[in-house]
Amino acid sequence: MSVSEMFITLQGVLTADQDIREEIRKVVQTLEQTAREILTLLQGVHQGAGFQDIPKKCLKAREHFGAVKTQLASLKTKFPADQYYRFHEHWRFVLQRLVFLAAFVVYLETETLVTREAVTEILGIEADRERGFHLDIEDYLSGILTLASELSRLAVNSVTAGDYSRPLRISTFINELDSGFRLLNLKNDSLRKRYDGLKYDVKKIEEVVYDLSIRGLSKEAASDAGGEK
Amino acid sequence: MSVSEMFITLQGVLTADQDIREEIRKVVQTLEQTAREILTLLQGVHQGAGFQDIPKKCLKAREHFGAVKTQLASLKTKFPADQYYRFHEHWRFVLQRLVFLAAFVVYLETETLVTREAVTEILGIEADRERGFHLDIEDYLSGILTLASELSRLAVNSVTAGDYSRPLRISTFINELDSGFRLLNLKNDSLRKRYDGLKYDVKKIEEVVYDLSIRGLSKEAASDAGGEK
Amino acid sequence: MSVSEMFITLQGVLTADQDIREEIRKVVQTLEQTAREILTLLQGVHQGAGFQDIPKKCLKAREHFGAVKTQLASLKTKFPADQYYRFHEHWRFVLQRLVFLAAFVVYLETETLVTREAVTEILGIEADRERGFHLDIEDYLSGILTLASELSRLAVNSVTAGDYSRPLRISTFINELDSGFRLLNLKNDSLRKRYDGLKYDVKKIEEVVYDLSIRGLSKEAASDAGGEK
Amino acid sequence: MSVSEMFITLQGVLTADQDIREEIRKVVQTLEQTAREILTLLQGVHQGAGFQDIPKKCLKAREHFGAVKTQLASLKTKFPADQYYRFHEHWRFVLQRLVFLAAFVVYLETETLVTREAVTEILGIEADRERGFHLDIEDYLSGILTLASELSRLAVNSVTAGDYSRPLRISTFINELDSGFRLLNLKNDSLRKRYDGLKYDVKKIEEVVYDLSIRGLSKEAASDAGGEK
Amino acid sequence: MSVSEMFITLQGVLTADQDIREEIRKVVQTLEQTAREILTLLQGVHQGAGFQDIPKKCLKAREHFGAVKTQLASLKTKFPADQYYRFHEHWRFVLQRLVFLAAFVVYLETETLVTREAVTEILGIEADRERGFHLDIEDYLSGILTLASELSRLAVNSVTAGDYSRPLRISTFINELDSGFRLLNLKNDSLRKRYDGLKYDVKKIEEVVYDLSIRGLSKEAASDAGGEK
Amino acid sequence: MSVSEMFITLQGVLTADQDIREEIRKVVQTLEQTAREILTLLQGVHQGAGFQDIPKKCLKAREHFGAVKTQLASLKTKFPADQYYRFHEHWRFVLQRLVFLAAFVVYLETETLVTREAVTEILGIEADRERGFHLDIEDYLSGILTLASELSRLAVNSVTAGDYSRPLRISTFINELDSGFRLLNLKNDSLRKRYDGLKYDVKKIEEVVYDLSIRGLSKEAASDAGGEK
Amino acid sequence: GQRKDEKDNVNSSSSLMVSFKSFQLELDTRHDKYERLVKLSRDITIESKRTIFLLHRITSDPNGEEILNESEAKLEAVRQKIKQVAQELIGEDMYQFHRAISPGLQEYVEAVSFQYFIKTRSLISVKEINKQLIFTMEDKEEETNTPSSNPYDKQLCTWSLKVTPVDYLLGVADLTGELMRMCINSVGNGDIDTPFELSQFLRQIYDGFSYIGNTGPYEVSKKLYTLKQSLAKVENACYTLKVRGSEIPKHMLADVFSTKAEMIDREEGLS
Amino acid sequence: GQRKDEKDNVNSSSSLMVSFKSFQLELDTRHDKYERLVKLSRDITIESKRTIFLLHRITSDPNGEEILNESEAKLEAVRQKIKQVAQELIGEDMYQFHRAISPGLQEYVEAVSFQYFIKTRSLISVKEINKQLIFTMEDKEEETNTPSSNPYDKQLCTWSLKVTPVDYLLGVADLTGELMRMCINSVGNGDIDTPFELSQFLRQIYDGFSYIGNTGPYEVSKKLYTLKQSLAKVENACYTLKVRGSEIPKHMLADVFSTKAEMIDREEGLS
Ligand SMILES: [Mn+2]
Ligand SMILES: [Mn+2]
Repeated sequence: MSVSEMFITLQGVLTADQDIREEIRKVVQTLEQTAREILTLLQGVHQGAGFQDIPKKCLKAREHFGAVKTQLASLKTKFPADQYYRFHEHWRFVLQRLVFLAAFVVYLETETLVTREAVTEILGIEADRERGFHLDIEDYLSGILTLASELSRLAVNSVTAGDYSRPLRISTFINELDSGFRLLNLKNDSLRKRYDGLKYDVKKIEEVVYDLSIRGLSKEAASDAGGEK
Repeated sequence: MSVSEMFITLQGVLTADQDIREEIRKVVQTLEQTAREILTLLQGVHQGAGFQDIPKKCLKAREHFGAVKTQLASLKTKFPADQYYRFHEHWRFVLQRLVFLAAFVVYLETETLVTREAVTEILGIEADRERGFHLDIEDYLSGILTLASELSRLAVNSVTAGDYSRPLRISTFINELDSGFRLLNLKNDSLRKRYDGLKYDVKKIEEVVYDLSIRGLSKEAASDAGGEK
Repeated sequence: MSVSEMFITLQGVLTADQDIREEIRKVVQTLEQTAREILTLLQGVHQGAGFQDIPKKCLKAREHFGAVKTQLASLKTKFPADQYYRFHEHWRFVLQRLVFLAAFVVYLETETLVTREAVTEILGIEADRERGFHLDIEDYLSGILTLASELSRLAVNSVTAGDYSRPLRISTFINELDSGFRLLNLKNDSLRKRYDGLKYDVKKIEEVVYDLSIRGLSKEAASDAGGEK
Repeated sequence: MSVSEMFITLQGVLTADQDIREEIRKVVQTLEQTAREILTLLQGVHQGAGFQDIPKKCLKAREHFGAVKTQLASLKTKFPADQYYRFHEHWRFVLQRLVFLAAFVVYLETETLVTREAVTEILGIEADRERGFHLDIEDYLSGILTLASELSRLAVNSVTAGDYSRPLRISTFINELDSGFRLLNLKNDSLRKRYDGLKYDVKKIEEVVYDLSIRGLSKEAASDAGGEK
Repeated sequence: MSVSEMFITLQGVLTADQDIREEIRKVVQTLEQTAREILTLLQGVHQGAGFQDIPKKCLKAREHFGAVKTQLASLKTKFPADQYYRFHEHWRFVLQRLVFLAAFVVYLETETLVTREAVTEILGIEADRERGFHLDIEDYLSGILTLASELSRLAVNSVTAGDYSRPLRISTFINELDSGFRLLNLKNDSLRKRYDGLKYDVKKIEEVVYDLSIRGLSKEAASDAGGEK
Repeated sequence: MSVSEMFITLQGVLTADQDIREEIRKVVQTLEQTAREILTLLQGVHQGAGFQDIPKKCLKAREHFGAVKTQLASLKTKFPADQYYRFHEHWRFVLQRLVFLAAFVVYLETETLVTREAVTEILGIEADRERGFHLDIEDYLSGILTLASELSRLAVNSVTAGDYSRPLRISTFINELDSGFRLLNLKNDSLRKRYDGLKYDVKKIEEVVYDLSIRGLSKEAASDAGGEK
Repeated sequence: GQRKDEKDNVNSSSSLMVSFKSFQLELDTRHDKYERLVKLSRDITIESKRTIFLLHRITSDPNGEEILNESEAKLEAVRQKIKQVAQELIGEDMYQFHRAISPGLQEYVEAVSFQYFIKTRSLISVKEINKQLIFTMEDKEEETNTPSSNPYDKQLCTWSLKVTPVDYLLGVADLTGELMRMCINSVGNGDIDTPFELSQFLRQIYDGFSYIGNTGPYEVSKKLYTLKQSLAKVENACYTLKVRGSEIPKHMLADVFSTKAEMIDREEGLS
Repeated sequence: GQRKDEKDNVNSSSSLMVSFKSFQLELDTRHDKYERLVKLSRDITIESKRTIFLLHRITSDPNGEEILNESEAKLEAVRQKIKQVAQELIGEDMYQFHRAISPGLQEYVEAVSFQYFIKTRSLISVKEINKQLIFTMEDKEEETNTPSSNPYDKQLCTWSLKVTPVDYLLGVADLTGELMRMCINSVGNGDIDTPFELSQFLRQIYDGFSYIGNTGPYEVSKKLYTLKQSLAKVENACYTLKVRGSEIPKHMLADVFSTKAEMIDREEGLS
C-alpha cells in the first residue's frame, strides 16, 4: 500500500469520526434547548405566585422529560456503545444539567433525593455502564450539587412568599446531603470544587432557619406543617 | 435506601475508579522507562560513528519492544475493555512516543513508512478498535509527525557524517509524508498544530538537499548510492 | 567520573526523593480519611438533637485522635527529620484541618482556646521545631481561624436549638481571639487573607447577640446560664 | 496563659521568622548583584574580540567567586541549618544562576562538565545535605541546562569570530550532556520543561556543525585543532 | 557616553529608587503598627463595658496620633516632594486606615464627619497637594467608607449594650454620608467597590432602627437622648 | 411587549445568527477542501520533475478556480450583503489561502504580482466593498506574503532541480514586493507578524543568489534564461 | 556596503509601487477612522456612566423629576456623540468597526435602559433604543462643511446607528447590577415597595437570560454568573424585609414608620 | 413608599453636602484630565509607530536623507502632542497621571532612539531625549487663549516633560526589536556591514539589560526574554553571513557582487 493510499484510508476514519461528532453536537443542541425550557419552567417556583403551582409545574416538566428521553434515545444511536467516554465531553454538561432538573422535580414532588437509578429512568438511560448509555457517577453528583444551591435559593424565596415551613424541611434535606457527600473521598478537581460550594448552601439555609426560629416563626411553621401533612 | 447508604455505595464506585487509575499510572511509568531506553539507543544514529551500526541498533531496539509488548499486555488488563477512552489520557503520551520509536526503527531498517497495522503488531496491541486495546488514529499520526522531525535532524547529521545520499532519500520520503498529510482534513487542535510543524521539516530537508546540490555533492551522492545499493 | 556515571548517581538521588514523596502521600491519604471521620462526628453538634450529646461526641473524637497520632508517628518516619520543610506542602493542608478539629473538640469541652502545645500533644507531635516533627506556627493559626468560622455557625445553630446563652459565650471567645490576632503582624499572604475572614465571623456573632438582645432573649440566657453553670 | 499572652508569644515567633527572611533577602540581593557582574563579564566572550581573552575573563570571574563564597558563607549564618528548605525559595533562583556561571567558567577553562562537588567547592558550600548549606540537585541540574543554552549561542558566535573548531567540541560536549539527562526520570515540572529546551540546543549546534562540514570548514577546523592542542 | 556607562547610570537610578522604597516601607511598617494599636484601642467601644469609656479611649487615641504625626513627618523626608504619586501605593493603604481611625475618633467625640482638612491636621500632613505631603481625595473617601461600616457595627452593638439612642443618631449620620457619596462619579475601581458596600451599611442600620421602632424602643431612646445630651 | 416575549425575540435573532454561521461554515469547508486540492497540485512544482509541467499545472489549477467561484458565489448568498464584516472571521483564513493560490498561479504563469482586482476576478468576487462580497485589503496582503514565502522555497528547489535562472528572477520580484510592503503602516496584528516573516524570505533568496554568483552559476543562468525565453 | 546601490533599481513608479501607495492610503484611512471611533466610544462610556450615577441619586433625592430631566439632557448629549459615530459609519459596514464602538454602545444601553426602568418600571426594547438613534441633518453648518465628499447628503437626510442584539444583551446584563444597587439603596432608604418590584423585574431578566443560556456568544454567557449574584442579593433583601416585617402585624406598619420618622426628626432637632 | 419622604431632610446645603459637591468637581476634573491624557497618549503611540515604519524604508530607499527629514518632521509633530501633555501636567505631579501617558512615551522613546541610531549608530541617552521635551510658549494664539487660568504663563515661559528612566528602558527594549528587523532587512538587501554593526550594538544593549537584571521593575525584566531572542536572530544572521562568506576568499567578494549586480540588470532587461 502506497503512502497516499494509506492516508486516504486514514482520512476515511477521521471523516467518520468527525461525522459522529457533528451528529452528536446536533442532538446535544436540542437537548440543551429542552433543558433550558424545563429550567425556565421550574424557575417559576421562585416567584411569589409560583408556590401554589408547584404540582402543575412538575407535571409540565415531566412532559418535557418525555422529549428528553426521545432526544437521549436518539443520542445513543449516534456512536458505538463502547465509545461512550470518547465522546463524553460533548454531552457531559447537558447531562449534569438534566440530572439537576430531574432531581429538582423529584424534590418538589416528594421532597426526597432522587437516586441515580431514578434519574436514569426519568432520562430513559441506563443505570449500569455495562448495559449501554449510562449516567457517569460524577455527572450525577454534580447535578445533585446544583440542586443544593437551588434549594438554598428556594428556602429564601419561600420565606418571602410567606411559607415558613419549607425552609425547615429544606434544611433537614441539605444536612443529609452534606453528610452524604462527606462520606465521599473526592479526587476529581472540578467536583471537589463544586462540593466546597455546598457548605455555603448549608450555612445559608441554617441562617434562614435561624431567622425564622428567633422570631418564633418556625414554631408557627411547625404547627402549620403539622396541619398540612 | 437512605441517603447515607446511597453515598456509601457511590463511594465504592469512586474508590474502584481511583484504584484503576493508580494501577494504570504504575504500568505507564514502566512503559515510559522502556521508551526512554529505546530512545537513548536510537539517538546513537545521529553520532558520526553511529551510522555504521544502524542495523545493530535496530535489532537491539526490537528486543526492547518485547518488553513494551509485555507492559502493554499488562496495561490492558487494568481496566474494562470498553472504557479505553475513559482512561485514554493516561497512556496517550507514551503511546505516541512508542509509535514514533517503532516508526523510526522501521524507517532505519527499510526506509518505508510503518503502517498502523505494523505498529500495532510491534506493540502487541490491536489495529482494530472493536478487537480490544487499540491504537487511536490520532496517536498514530502524532507519532509519525515526530518521526518527520527526527528525520530532518538525521538529514543534517548524515551530511556531517559524510553520507550525502541519505538526505536525498529522506527528502523523497518526507515529501510523500507531506502529501499524505495534505489528504487529511484535520480538525483536532493539537494534531493540527503538530502538523503545521511538518512544513518546517520539509523546508529544512529541502535546504540540505539544496546545499548538496549547489556544491555538486548530490551527484556524487547519486553515483555512490548507485554503487551501494 | 564520566558524564554518564555522574548522571546515574544523580538519578539515584532523584529516585530516592520520589520514593519518599510517594510514601508521604500514602500516609497523608489515611490522615485525610481519619480527619474526615472526625469532622463528620463533630458536625453533629450543629443539629438540633446534637446539643445534648456534645460530651459524648468529644469523647469519640478523642478516640479518633489516637488513630491520628499513630498515623502522624508513621509520617515522621518517612523522611529525614531535618527535611521537614522540604516536604511540608504534602501534609500542610491536612495538618491545618487536624488543628481545627482538635481546637474544636477542646472548645466544646472547655470553651477555651487550645494552645499550640496542647494541640501538639493531642496530635502526638512536637511543639518545638528542634525536637522533631512539629507544628508550624502558621498552620496552627490557620486551624484556629477555621475554628472561628465554625463557631460563628455554631452560634447561629445554638439559637435555632433554643440555646440562647451559648452565642453570648462564643461572642466573648471570638472577641478575645480577634484581639489576639490583631497583635500579630501577619505578612504571609494566605494566612492574612484567611484572617480577613475573621472579621465577618465576629460581625455575624455580634448580630446574633444583637438579635437575642433586642428580643430580650439574652437576659433569659444570662439567667439560664447562671443556673446552668 | 491568657489568649492575649499566647498571641504575644506567637507574634514573637512570627517576628523572628520575618527577621530571618529580611536578612536572607539582603544577602541574596548582594549575591544577585555579584552574579550579574560575573554574567556581564562572561558575556564578553560572545564579542568577536572576546575570544582571545577567555583565560583572562575566567581569572577575573574566579576572583568574583571569592566574593560569592563570602556572601554564601554569610547567608548560611542567617537561619538554623535544618531549615534550609523552609527558606529555599529565597535563594533558589540565584543559586541556579551561580551554578550556571561556575559551570560556564569551568567549561571555558577545561571544556568539561563541572561536577556537583566541584561547583559546591567553587561556591564554598557543601556537596552533602547532611553537612550543611548544600546545593539541591535540581538547582544543580537547572544551572547545567542554562549552560547548554549558553554554549549553543557560543557555537554560533565562535563561527562568526572565525573559530571553526570550537563548535565541533561544543557539539560533542552537548551530546554527552543530552545522553546524561536522558538517564534521568524527571518528575519535577519546571526542570522537565527546561530540559525540553535542551533538544533545541542540541539541534542548533548540529546545524552549526553541518554548516561547517558541508563547506569543508570542519576539516580545516580539525587540522587547526590538531595543531593547537 | 558609552552604552555600558549609560546602563550603569540607569542602574544607579534604579537602585536609588529601590533604596527610597525600602526606606518608605520601613516607616510604613511602623505606621501600620501604630494604626493597629489605635484600632485595638477603639475596638473596645464595641464591647458592652466599652461604651462608658468612649471619651477616655478617644483621648488615648489622640495621644497615639502624636506618634502618627512624627512617623508621617519622617515619611515625607524619604522621597522628593514632587513625586508623591510615584510612591503612593506604598502608603496608600495605611493612610486610608489612619483616615478611618481619625474619622472614628472624631465621630465618637462629636458625632460629626471629620473634614478632609481636619484629618490632615490630625495626621500632620497637608490638605493641599501643592503644599507637600497631602491626603489624596480618594484615600480620604475610602477611609470615610470604612467609618460607615464600623458605625453600622457600632449601631448593632449599641443595642446589645442597651443604648437605643445611638443607632438613631448613627442612622441620620450615615444617611447624610450616603447622600454625599451619591454625588460622586466614581470609576470602576476599588473606591467604587467600597462605595457599593456603603449601601449595605445603610441597609443594616435601617434594619436596626426598624427593630427599635416596632418595639417602641426608639421612643424610649429619644427621651433618654434628650436627657443625656 | 413583556420581558419574556422580548427575550424570546432575541433568542430568535441569536438562533438565526447561528444558523447563518452554520451555513457559512459548511461552504467554507468545501472551499477549504478545494483549496487543499489546488495546493497539492501546485506543490508539485517543488519536486524535481515538476518544473517542466508548470504550465500544465497552472491550467489545471485554473479549472479548480472554477469550483472556487461557484463556492464563493454560494457563500455570498448565505448572509445579508451589508454584514460582510460580521462574519468575516469565518472565511478570512480560507480567503487568504485562495489569494495565495491565485497569486501563485499567476506568478508561475507570468512572473508578475497579481493585482487585487485580478484576484477578485479569479475568485469571482468584487474588488470594491460597496459592490458586494469583496476581498479585504489585509486578506489580499496576507495572501501575497504567503506567496513570498513559497517563492523563497521555490528558489531553493529550483537550484536543486538545476534551474539557476529562476532564483534571480524571484529575487528581483521579492525585492520589489518588499519595497511595496515597506510603504505600509501596519498595526501590531497578525499581518504585521506575517510581514516580519517577509524579511526572512528576502534574506533566504539573497543567500541563494549569492551562492549562485560566487560559483559563477548566475552567469550560466543568465545566458540560459536568455535562450529559454 | 557596496551592494546597497543595486537595490535602488526598485522603481518607485512601478505599477506595484503605485498600488502599494494606494494600499498605504487605504490602510491609514481605515486605522485613523478606527482610532477616532475608539475615542468617541470612550466618551460615550464615560458620559453614560455619569448618567447612571446621576440616576442613582433619585432614590435619595426629593427632586426626582429634575434628575430625570437632567439625565435626559445627558443622554441627549451622549446621542450627539453616537451621531458622530453614525456619521463616521455612513457608507461603511459597521461591523468592520464594531470592536471600536461596542463598549460605548453597551454602556449607553445600560444608561438608557436604567432611565427607562425608572420612568416606566419596564424593560426598554432594542427597537425603542434604536428609534432614538436615527439622526437627521438639522445642523446646516455641518452640511455646508462637507458638501461634496459625502454622497448621502442630498439623497438621505437621515442616517442611523443600530445597536446590535448582542450589545443590547450585554448592556442589559450590566443594567441588572445597577438595579441591584438601586434595590439595596431603596431598602436603606426605608422604601419597602421598590425592592419587591425590582426582584420581580430582575427575576424576569434572569429567566430571560437563562432561556437564552449558552446559545448566545460567550460574552453573554459569561455575564450569567454576575447576574445570578445580583438576583441573589435582591432576593435576600426582599427576604430580610419580609422576615423583619413578620414581627409586627401588617396594619401597624404605617404607624410604626410615622413614629420612627417623628423620632428621627426630634433626634435631629436635638443634635 | 411612605418612608421615602422622611429621607428628604438630608439638607442639600449642609456643610457635608457642600464638601461632597466640591469632591465631585475635583474627581470629575481629575478623571477628565486623565481621559484627555489617554487620548493624547494614543495619538503619540500611533504617530511614533508610523515614524518607525517610515524609518525602516531607509534600508531599501536611495533617498535616505529625505526619509530622515520626513521622520524628523513626524517626530516634531509627536513632540507637539507631548507638548500638549506637558501643558496638561503643568503644576501637577506627573506620576499621578503616569499610567495614562506611559504607553505613548515609551513608543516615542522607541521612535526617537531608532532615528538617532540610524543617524549616529549610537544610543540616545534619556537626557538627550528629555532635552527635546522642553517647550517654550511661542505660539501667541495659545497664550491668548488661556491667559488667566494658567499661573505659569507669565512667570515661566518654558515647561517640560521628563521621560522616566523606566519608560526610557522599556522604549529601548522595544527598540531592539526594530533593530533586529533592520538587521534582517539589511542582510536581505545585501548589506553586509550593517548586520555586524547591529549585532555589536544589540549585544551592548543586551549586556546592559542583563547588568540591570531584575533590579528594575517587573515590566523591564519581562522584556529580557524578547530582547534575548532578538539578539539571537541578529547573531544568527551574522553567523550566516560569515559562513557563506567563508566559501570565497575575501578579496574576491567585490568582484562577485559586481558580477551579480550585472546579472540582475541583464535579467531585468530581458523580462
Ligand atoms: Mn454598570
Ligand atoms: Mn516596536
